[in-house]
This record gives sequence, structure tokens and C-alpha cells, in this order.
Amino acid sequence: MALTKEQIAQRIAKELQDGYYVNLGIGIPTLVANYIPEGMEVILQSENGLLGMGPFPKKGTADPDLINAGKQTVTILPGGVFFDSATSFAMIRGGHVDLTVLGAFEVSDTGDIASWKIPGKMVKGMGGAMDLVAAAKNIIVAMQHTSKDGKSKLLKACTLPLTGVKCIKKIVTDLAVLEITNEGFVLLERAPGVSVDQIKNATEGRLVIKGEIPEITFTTS
Amino acid sequence: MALTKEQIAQRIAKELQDGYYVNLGIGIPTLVANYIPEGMEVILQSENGLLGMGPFPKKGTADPDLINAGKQTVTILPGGVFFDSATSFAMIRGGHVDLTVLGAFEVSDTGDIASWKIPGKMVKGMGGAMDLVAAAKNIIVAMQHTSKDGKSKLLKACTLPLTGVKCIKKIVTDLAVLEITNEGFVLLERAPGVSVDQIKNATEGRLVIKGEIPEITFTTS
Amino acid sequence: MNKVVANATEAIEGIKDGMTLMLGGFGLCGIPENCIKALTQTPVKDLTCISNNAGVDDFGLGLLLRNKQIRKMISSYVGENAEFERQLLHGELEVELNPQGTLAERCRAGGAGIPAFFVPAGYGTEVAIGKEVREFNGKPHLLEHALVADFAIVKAWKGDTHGNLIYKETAANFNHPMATAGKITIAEVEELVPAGHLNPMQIHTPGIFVNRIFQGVDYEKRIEQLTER
Amino acid sequence: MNKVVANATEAIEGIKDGMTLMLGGFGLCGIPENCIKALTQTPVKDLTCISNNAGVDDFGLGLLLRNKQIRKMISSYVGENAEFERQLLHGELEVELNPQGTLAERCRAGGAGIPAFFVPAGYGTEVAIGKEVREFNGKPHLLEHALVADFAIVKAWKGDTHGNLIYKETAANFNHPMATAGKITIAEVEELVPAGHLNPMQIHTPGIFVNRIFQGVDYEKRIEQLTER
Repeated sequence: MALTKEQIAQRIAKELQDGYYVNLGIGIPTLVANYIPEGMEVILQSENGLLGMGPFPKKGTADPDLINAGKQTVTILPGGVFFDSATSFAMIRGGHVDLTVLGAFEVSDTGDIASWKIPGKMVKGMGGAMDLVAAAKNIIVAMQHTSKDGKSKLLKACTLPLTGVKCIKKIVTDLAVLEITNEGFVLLERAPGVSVDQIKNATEGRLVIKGEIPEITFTTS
Repeated sequence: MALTKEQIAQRIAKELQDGYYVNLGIGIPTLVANYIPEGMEVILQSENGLLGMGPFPKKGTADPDLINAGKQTVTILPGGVFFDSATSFAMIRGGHVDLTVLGAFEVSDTGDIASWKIPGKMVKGMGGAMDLVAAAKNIIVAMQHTSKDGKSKLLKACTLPLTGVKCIKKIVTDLAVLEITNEGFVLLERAPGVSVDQIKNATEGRLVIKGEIPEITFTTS
Repeated sequence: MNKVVANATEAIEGIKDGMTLMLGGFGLCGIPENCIKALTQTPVKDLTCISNNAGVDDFGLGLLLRNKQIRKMISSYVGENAEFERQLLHGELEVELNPQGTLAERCRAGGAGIPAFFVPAGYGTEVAIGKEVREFNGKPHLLEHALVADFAIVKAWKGDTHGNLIYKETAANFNHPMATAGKITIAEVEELVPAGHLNPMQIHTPGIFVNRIFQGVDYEKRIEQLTER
Repeated sequence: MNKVVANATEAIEGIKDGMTLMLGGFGLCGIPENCIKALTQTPVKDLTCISNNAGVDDFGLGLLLRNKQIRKMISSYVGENAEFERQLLHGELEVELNPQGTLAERCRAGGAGIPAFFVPAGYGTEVAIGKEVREFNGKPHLLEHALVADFAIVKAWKGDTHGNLIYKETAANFNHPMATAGKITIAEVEELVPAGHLNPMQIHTPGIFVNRIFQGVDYEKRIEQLTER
């Protein structure tokens, strides 16, 4: 069974460590916040100028001056900080964010990522994605393994305009957890009930399979 | 009669305008603060991180955390601001300071300035002087026209290590007020009782004398 | 010192056709609502607007777009605006997209007298086209240039008569770096107090960067994505 | 998250011979007194110290100089220190002088992931020797490189358990840009409070930049030039 979006987020949450500063992109990455293990302190950075992002506000308490990078009303946790955009990207560019989780249209087996522009469609802009992928120490891409019409999104080379080159190290899809090394996509784990062959068929880029591939497990939280 | 240090400062104060942000160097420049015309609001910047520098503290109220760039205990006036060194030099380098007044060992008739290092003597460092002369929109040098042994400090070319090149526009010495143009030192005003010939003799660099040279007058304050 | 002006109309005096403006805000958060509205009341056009976003159809910069007062946008994300899309597709509007951090840093550099600097963002992408590439610490970087504006227009929470500004929460965003990079910087604030009423250790933008300031009126502070528990 | 350490001795753990340190402060204002004293109690030597000044003979960095623990200083102004002068003249100490604004910006750049940037300061002077010169807006500029340190050691007024820092008055100085540029950043504070006790709009250095924090003891806060009315 392919993972649900919630399960992809849940699997990514296993990568978190206590004291991590983490930037979560829009979409599946945002859901990771729901699976931070209890007792672990993870501080969420929102690139519009916020460290210590908390949950959405209680009904009736939304504050127009307190939003996240997705322009959603949010809250701030104790120990949080507000700052301007130049300072925010100083943190990001300077490598102070421990983990960035973001979505993608395509990833190549050399770690290139395309995530911001589809030719022929209206361009909305890259926002902070190029800064994040160019500078984060540790990036995990959360994505579907294939497009709706079954085409692989894990490619030899990206076909869409790039967001960054040779920057992605880890991918969690609905089918698998993969690491990118010089050899290509190294299969680490597979979704429960999904066979290695299914993943092979869904992966266009170089896929490395070494030994037995375990099924993904989730921390109970 | 050559001007005293106080009079040099007093003459420089005539260059101030309401609303000016001004950085005053150590020595004679510091004295300019004593001659800000009444009713005029001039905001003093100290490059260690202070806008709105006030007078020295009253006896017994000095605060070790509130100093100026000369490491003297000072005060802050209403509307003042504290900030860090990077921000401070962003102001300076970005051209936000309207006027910088500083001392010099030598100035050349092309606007070069030497003010930080005398070979053979212990080097103390340039501090913020190179940043200030490279970036201020408007710089006035306050200095003695000649050295103690009578040598001109207004030269064709500086002999000491430079602080900046082609940056000085105006000089107020104990003998004269001069502007630097492509033609050299243009004599604008002379100290009361000091003759044009005296200034000629004391100036090694190209000196331009056009028409009658008025005596320096002081605003009453 | 006389930085205080009566209102937005007085504040935007001198903004002329073809000028470059910086406008603070992120999405609709912290945008200079009063000045944008005042600009819509003028015939000024062919503006180049540096702003992280382009507002929505009927609010923020969307109002200036609707009036066709903008010729070019320099932004990082311009989604959520149908009129923007229409003008872009019809060639009525030019857009330069910058990575968000590069955009913020270009403004900061403009204010700080740093004409150019190297960043890793955008290397190997279309953003790199025409830009100098240089390797530092084994990693390729792009040379990016500072931005300055004829007028920077920002919005703060509190301000004083010296132009010192304090922003509320995430409304600092682009307002702070842009405030430093205007040849003339206009600040509209929710509350204007006399100099000395703000704590000098709590100022976000020192007044030296601000040329005109006024207390704005009727802030709508529209929320783009209301999310609640 | 566990940034809080017991004291200076614990905070400086891991500082080894030959490492590069940044030390905040301007003159004796805002210097990390506790950590400097703790370093004098260790045998660590051959340090490269990036600090705007070099302390005085018997206080601040002067203490490390006296112990001959410093091999090289990167500073803007090193006057007021006889032992410094002696070591320099005898070739026991190396000094790299930077314009003060360039020094501050190099630290800021180190923390902000900007490997190099152009500034006008120092063009045509000995500071320019060996540096790339490029003209921008008709004015020559020097290419300057970022500084990072193995350890950045800063002193703040208040701090919280997340490492958020607030400086008092002019004691922000180099402490803020340096705090961002340490591979490991140590902050000593006069008052350490639990996370949530500081106003999130009044933080000068966000805790993301700080790795270790402790409440210092016995601050002397020596005044270099006592001037009174």
C-alpha cells in the first residue's frame, strides 16, 4: 500500500532530532509538524520572519500580523522570535537551519530538484525555495513517486526548470525512502506491501538496491 | 591669529543643518558638538552603535554599557537608538550619515587623507576611519595647517599611509577654510588676522586664490 | 528635524512616472495600505515595483496593477492574482523573479552601501542566466547586485517623530530591509509617538533611514489565509 | 534542546590550540569577561582572535595576550595596550587590521552565508593590497571575504534557555554579528531566563545562532574612559 500524505509526513518526522531548527514547506511538509515525537523540542522556522511557529490560532484569535510563509494565520510558541526577511534568509543561507522539508515536481538521481515552474503554466515564482535548497545542510523532499498518469518523478535528469542542483540528499515518497549518492537513488525503505519491483518500475533514474529492503515503520506518536 | 581648537570646531559647526545625522571623530571634531546652534536638531552617530548621542553623564551616573566610539561614557538623547556594529556601518557605508568630521595628519590637494598610521610608530589601527571616509557624502577635516615644526600638512601628495583617496571635500584648519576641487585647495576663508601669504607659505599643495578672501566669522551661540 | 507629514497624500509627494518603488510587506501582512491607496488616487504610472508579492486582485499592490500603474515587478512570488496573470500574458507587465532571500539581501545591500555580493541561491537555474559565477568553499555562487529605490514605502506598528520604527510580529518582513534602501523612505505607522517614547533598545529600524513618517488611518489588515484550530 | 551550560569553564569546552575565536565587545564594553577569564585558566594557545580591540594590559583580551595564548589578532583598533605592542614588535604576535565596518560586515557575512562582498572602504590604501578591485557606480570597491570562527564568544544582557539574546545599550556592538558567525556560538549573559520570558519582538540575536548559554558571574564592566559632566 502506498503511503498517504499523512504517512509520508509521519515517516519524515522520524528524521527529526531534539533541538533541530526546521523549515517546513507548503503541502505535505507542513504536516510533519503534527508528528513531532512527544518530549522532543523542534523549533519551526518560517522564512517570512518567525522562529518557534506554533499551531493555528484558536477560533476568533487569528492575528493578521502573525502569519507563516504560506500566508496562514499561526501562533508563536514560548521562546519564539520575530525578525525581518533579510535576517531570516541570513539564518537559512548561513546554514543555521538543521533541516528543510519541501515538495518537488521532479528530482534527479544527482540531487537536482525542480519544484517551482511548469512551462506553459502561469509562473507564480520561486519564493524562498531556491534559497532553501541552495543552503540547507539537510534537505528532505516529500513527494509522490509518480505523477497522476503514472510517470516517474525520480528521473535521470529533471525536465522542468530547476530550483537547485545537486542539493537533495533524501526523498520520502508514497512508495519509498531513498537517499541520493554518487551512484543514484539508493533505496532504503519501501512502503508496507510495496515490492522492490514496483519501486523499480516507478523510478526512471538510476536506482541502487543493496540487500534486503526493509518496510517503512512509524514511530508511535 | 590662528584659530584655537575650539574655534576650529565652532567654524565647522556653521556647516551643520537642521536634521543632519553627523559622525564626529575623536579630538577637535568632538568639540563641534558644543557649538550646535540653539534650536537646531542635529543627531550624533557614534559608530560603536548609537544614534542620538548626548553629553557626558552627570557625576556618578556613568554607565559602562553606554559609551561612544572614543570609549568615553556618554548619554543618549530622547529619540536615540542603540544598534550593533554591522548595522552601524550599514548606515555609514550606505550614505545615511549626512556629515562626517574627522582629524588628519595630512590631506592632499586631490582629496586624499592620511590619518591613521605613522611608519616607525606603533600602529593602533584605522578603527572606523576608512569606512567613514570611503562612504560619507560629506566629509570635513579638522586639523592644524602645519606640524609643530612648521611643515605643511596640506600637500601635493600625502607622505603617510592613506586612509582614503579622493574623498575629502572641505578642510578647516587653524589658518583657513578650504575646499578641494580639481584645481586643488581653494581658499574660502582665512582666520582673523591671518594673511593670504601666511596661508600660501603654510600650504605645500596647489592653492587656488580667487578674489578677496573673507575672514572667518562665527555664529554667536 | 521635520519628518512628520500629515497623511499618505503628502507622504508620496514627488513620486513620478517611471520611478522605482520598494513596497514592504509579505503577502498582505505589513503592507503600506495608506500609501498604496494614495498612489491609486494619482495618475502616476510606469512604476517599477520591488515587492516580495503582488497583492491580491482587489487589495494591496493588486490595486495599482488594476489601474495599470505598474510597468515592472521585481518579486519572489506573484501567485494569487488573476489580473497580474492577464497583464503578464498580454505583455503589459514585465516581471523579474528573484529568490526570496536574494531579494531581501539585495535590499539590505542597497541600504548598506554594498554594491554586490555572492550567494549560492539560484546557481544552475534560470536565475543564474547572465550572472557571474564564482566558487567559494568548493561551492558555486552567483554575484548579485544591490537594489535601491527612488522611494521605499514601508509600514510599521509604532513610530516616533525621529522616524524610528517598531514592527509587530511577522510584519517586519521586507519592511525593514527596504526601509534602509530608499533614496527617500516613507513610513506609515499605526501609532506615531513623540521622540523619546520608544525604548532605544527596542527599535527595529533606526530613524536615520526614514525621511517621512505619518500615522495611517483605517487599517484593514486583510488576512489572506485564515486558518484556525 | 539543551543549550544551557553551568559556567564559563563548561562553555569553552572544545576550544583547542590553533583555533579561530571571535570575541564580542567594543573596547571593554560588552566583552565576554567570564569566558576570557576561563580561557586564561586553560593551556590553550596559538589562538587567532577576531575582536575589534585587544583589551587593556590587565583586562579583557589583554589577559590572554599576557599569557601568550594568542598568535594572531584580526582587529580594527589595537591601541591602549603596551604588552600588545611589545609582542608585535618582537614578532611574537601577528596582526591583521581591518576597517571597522568591513570587520563587522565580514562577521555578518560569515553568519549569513555570503562568502564575499564588495565595499568601498580601504580602496587605495594598504588594506587593498592583494584584493580584487571592481568599479560600481563609478566608484572603486574591494572584494572582502566572510569570516567564520570555530567558536564565537559573545556577552549579552539577558538571554533565555533557547539562546535568544538582548544586549544593553551600546554593548550590542560586535556581539551581534559575531554571534551569527561561530561554528559554535557561546553566549554569556547577565541574566538567564526561561524560554518565553523575553518579548519575541525585542530579541536582538535569535537563539538559532546560539549553541551554548550560561549566566555569568562577577561582572566587573570596567570603564576605559570615565567622562562626566
